[in-house]
Amino acid sequence: MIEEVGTSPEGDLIINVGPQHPSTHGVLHLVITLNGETVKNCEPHLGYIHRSIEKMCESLSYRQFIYVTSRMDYLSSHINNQGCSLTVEKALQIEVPERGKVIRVLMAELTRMASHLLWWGALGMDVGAFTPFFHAFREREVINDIMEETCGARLTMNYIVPGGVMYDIHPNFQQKVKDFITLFKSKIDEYDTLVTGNIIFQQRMKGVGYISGEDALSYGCTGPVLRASGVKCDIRKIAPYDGYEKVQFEEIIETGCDSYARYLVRMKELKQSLSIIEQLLDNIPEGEFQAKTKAVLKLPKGEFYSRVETARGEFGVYIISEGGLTPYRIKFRSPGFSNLSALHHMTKGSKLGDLVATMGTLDLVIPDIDR
Amino acid sequence: MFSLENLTHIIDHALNNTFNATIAMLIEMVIVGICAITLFAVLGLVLVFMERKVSAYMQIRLGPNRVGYKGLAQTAADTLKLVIKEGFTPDNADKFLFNLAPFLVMIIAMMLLAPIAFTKGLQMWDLNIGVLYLSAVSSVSVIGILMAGWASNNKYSLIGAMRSGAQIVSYELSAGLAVLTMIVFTGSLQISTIIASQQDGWWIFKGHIPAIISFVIFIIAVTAETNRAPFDMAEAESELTAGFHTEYSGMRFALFFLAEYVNIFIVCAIAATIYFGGWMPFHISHSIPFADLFNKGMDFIPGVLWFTGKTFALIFLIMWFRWTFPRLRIDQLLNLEWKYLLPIGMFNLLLATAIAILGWYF
Amino acid sequence: MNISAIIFYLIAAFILISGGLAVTSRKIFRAAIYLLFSMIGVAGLYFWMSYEFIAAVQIVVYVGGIVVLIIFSIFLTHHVGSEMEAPNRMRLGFSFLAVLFAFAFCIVTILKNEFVPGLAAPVDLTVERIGTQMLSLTEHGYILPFEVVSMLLLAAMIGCIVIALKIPGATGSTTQAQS
Amino acid sequence: MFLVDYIKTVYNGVTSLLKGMRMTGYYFTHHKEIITQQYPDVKQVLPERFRGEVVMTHDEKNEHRCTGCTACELACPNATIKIVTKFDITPDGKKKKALDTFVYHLELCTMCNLCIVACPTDAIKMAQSFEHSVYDRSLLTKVLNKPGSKLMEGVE
Repeated sequence: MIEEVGTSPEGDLIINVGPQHPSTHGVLHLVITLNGETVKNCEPHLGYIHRSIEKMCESLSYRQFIYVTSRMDYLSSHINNQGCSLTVEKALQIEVPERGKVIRVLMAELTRMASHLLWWGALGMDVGAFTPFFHAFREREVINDIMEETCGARLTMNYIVPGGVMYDIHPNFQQKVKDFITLFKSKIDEYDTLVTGNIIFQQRMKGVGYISGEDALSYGCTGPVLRASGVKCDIRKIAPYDGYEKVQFEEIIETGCDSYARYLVRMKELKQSLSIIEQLLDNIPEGEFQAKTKAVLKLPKGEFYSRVETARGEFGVYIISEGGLTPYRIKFRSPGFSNLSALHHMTKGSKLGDLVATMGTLDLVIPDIDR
Repeated sequence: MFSLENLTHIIDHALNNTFNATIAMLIEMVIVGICAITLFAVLGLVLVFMERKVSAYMQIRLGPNRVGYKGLAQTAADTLKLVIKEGFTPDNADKFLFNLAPFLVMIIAMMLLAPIAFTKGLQMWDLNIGVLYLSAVSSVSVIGILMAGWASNNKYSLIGAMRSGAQIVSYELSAGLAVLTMIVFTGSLQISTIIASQQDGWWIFKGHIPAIISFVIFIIAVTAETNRAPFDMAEAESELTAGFHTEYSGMRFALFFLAEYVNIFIVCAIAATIYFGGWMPFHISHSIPFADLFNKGMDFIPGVLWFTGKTFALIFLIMWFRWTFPRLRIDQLLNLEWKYLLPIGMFNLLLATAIAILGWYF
Repeated sequence: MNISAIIFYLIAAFILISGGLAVTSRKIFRAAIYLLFSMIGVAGLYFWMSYEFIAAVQIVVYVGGIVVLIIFSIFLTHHVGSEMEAPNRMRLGFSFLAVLFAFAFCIVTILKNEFVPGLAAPVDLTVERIGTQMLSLTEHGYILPFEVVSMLLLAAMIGCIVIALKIPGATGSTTQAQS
Repeated sequence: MFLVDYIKTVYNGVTSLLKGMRMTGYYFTHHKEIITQQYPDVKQVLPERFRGEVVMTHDEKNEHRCTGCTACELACPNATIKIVTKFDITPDGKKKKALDTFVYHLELCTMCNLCIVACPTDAIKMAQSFEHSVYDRSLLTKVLNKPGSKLMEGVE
């Protein structure tokens, strides 16, 4: 219907951005009202890749449903798995061995780095620079190779299981990560030369997609989006899990509230993740990597919730159990959905190019929004 | 110095002796037309391949290396694919204008090839207003884009066309001013005279400060005029999918694509002609000792090589821009023109005039 | 009839046909494009007569300037593909009369004028000569009209700036004030 | 001052752009940094943990280790594995459940590794093959136990 109307009653152009559009990073559909180049309204329409993952999980056992969550936010699949495993462990009161915890944190931080690198490249594409994408993939590929060697897959690893991790780390893991750290440190300045310092990029980012801290809170934004508006919200700090309380890292807070602040938060988080990895890499404790668990997991009757910090923000897993083999109901709180809901607030009155840039800094992963 | 003038004269005489004057002229026109079309196609193929290789190396990739020797036949294969692909016309499109637009763009690109001097004597049309002709005809190419954007009956195309209209019309001013600055030095609009005036050194060296400023402005303005990144607002792919040629496919898309590259070649050829002496070898002023010896030595390299070398170096520069910079926003783009390039260009024109009057150039 | 005349008539026919299409086309964007062709034809005529400078000016001003302006205003006011309504009879009749009158006027002027033959070679119109003539104070100099036209353009530019200027504090129609 | 600021903006902008160009220029001239993998020509060696498809290990006597316990079938979230069992007669005359066919639907498999973890006898493992494309979808349904294979001695 909208396609037929074409113009709003006020004579503004109504344009369907997506579901097939280069800058929506997937099958997101935005209906935008344009007055000249100015975006008057922007309305996201979801549902193009809804796979009813939550419903699917209700028919899967507590070991099985975890692998499905890798397919939600596929860029931080480890962290999703970690969130689910944490909930199951919380319900069954399983204590994960120290080695398992450290491996989990290492993997989660590597995933976060990979995710931020992909975001950085994709943001470059959004603002019209093609080269950063390949430069980001050069480093990301190294992370993926490390993942492949230890976990067996590059993107949807299903490595973290209730009780710990599926295997022990590969013997080469530590050396490879060390090589990666050296490589990354030599390349991170290039990112600043190529993109951050670039005057065109700064002009495209500064003052664009403004959202104040209160607004961001009221929209339920989390992660780098909220931190860029000056609100502390890192789950790794406020409710540490898997031993995050033992590592030294900074929670990055920026007060710019605009796209540039969000950009800076992620770029600084890359360095923080690197420092976490450096702290843990040589101190992986000996011992078991997985707690002894029963072959068949049965959660006690009740409601369980736990949350983790993914690369995009707070990811919550809420399980209602009736005591059976499968969960009665599962609800995922995905960061992308809430962050997307703030999009129309951020882009009202901005230019069409700003809409794309803002969407880029929100770091949307559509399967995460549209489960 | 080796010259192609004799060759063209021989052909001219032979034709005039065989046929009467009118038919000889018509035959010459046909020959020139065929040459222009061939040049158009060859330039398109070469430049597309060059772009792909340049982008690949800047993006730490290998680029096309499968079709033909080191991938040289890649663009030919792509063109073949585009030729045999179905040309698709959307519903409710203005079919006449939709089909006309790519040809208009192509014809204009070919017309612009006319006054380019490839080497001494190898020039299709050495008209006495050469530079003015170039800027006049290139101002028509915006119509092709507007036509394509309007006739597609697609809102992305329409926005793209609007953007490119605003952009090309504004940046034409700066490009024109930059050229004008150099015309103050050369004192002529004719391409051959402009080149001849650089016998004792290229204008970029002889004209020093104003010439360099004008060159920078010219390169920025023509990058915008040819719709290249970082000014590719008309086809900003992350915003408008493909802008004005969203609905084009097959051969008609290929024409837009080739015309874009030929336009790049033309603007770079103009820059090479005005600032770097076209086919003129690197000469130095006679006041410097051993200058004659040096100039003679430089003359051994044929003019075609000098011309293509300079032009392709400038094309490389424009490609370098594209694969390094992010895209500007439309209002920043217009700000850059009206707040920076145009005032600087005008000031520069005054400076150049003053220098020309005082004779402070070499 | 020699080949030169044939080419002349071809260009003239092109101008007339596209001009006729420009006024009869029901689609406004097409009308603008036909007008463009007509203008290009005129420029072609100048080129054929070896008055390159005037031809180039014709293209710069009429094709690159005025037609683009017309197309822009069409973009801002019309929808794609919509046709204009047919003009009413009354208006058609008056237009026809006006055209007839203008045509008769031209014909009479052309027939009355005694064309001086023998000016076969075109005048060598170099840019330098045009430039000096334009700004010379001598008998056939054009300095006065040139300056008057410049003043007119200056006034127009100031007017544009005043219209486009955002008055601080004034609300309402502040959009689209840039560019 | 206005003019100084203006010139400063222009200068800073231009230097930032030139820095970026220097970097891409560096990569343009240094071809050693190229990361392109020329896939069909140069095949990558995949790590042994890489999950390409599920295969069943057979030794040289054409014996496998699968008892047909269906633990993998139960562990699989997508019904990728279907095990058909039969009853063998043991030498002492008893009936014993054994594997008849191990059907594996590659087109349904998500390589989650849960079946491998679940297997009590290490009968199946992940192979490193990844070039699975075929012209017919039915070719993706595989039988993992080789024809005529039987259970290895001593595996319960």
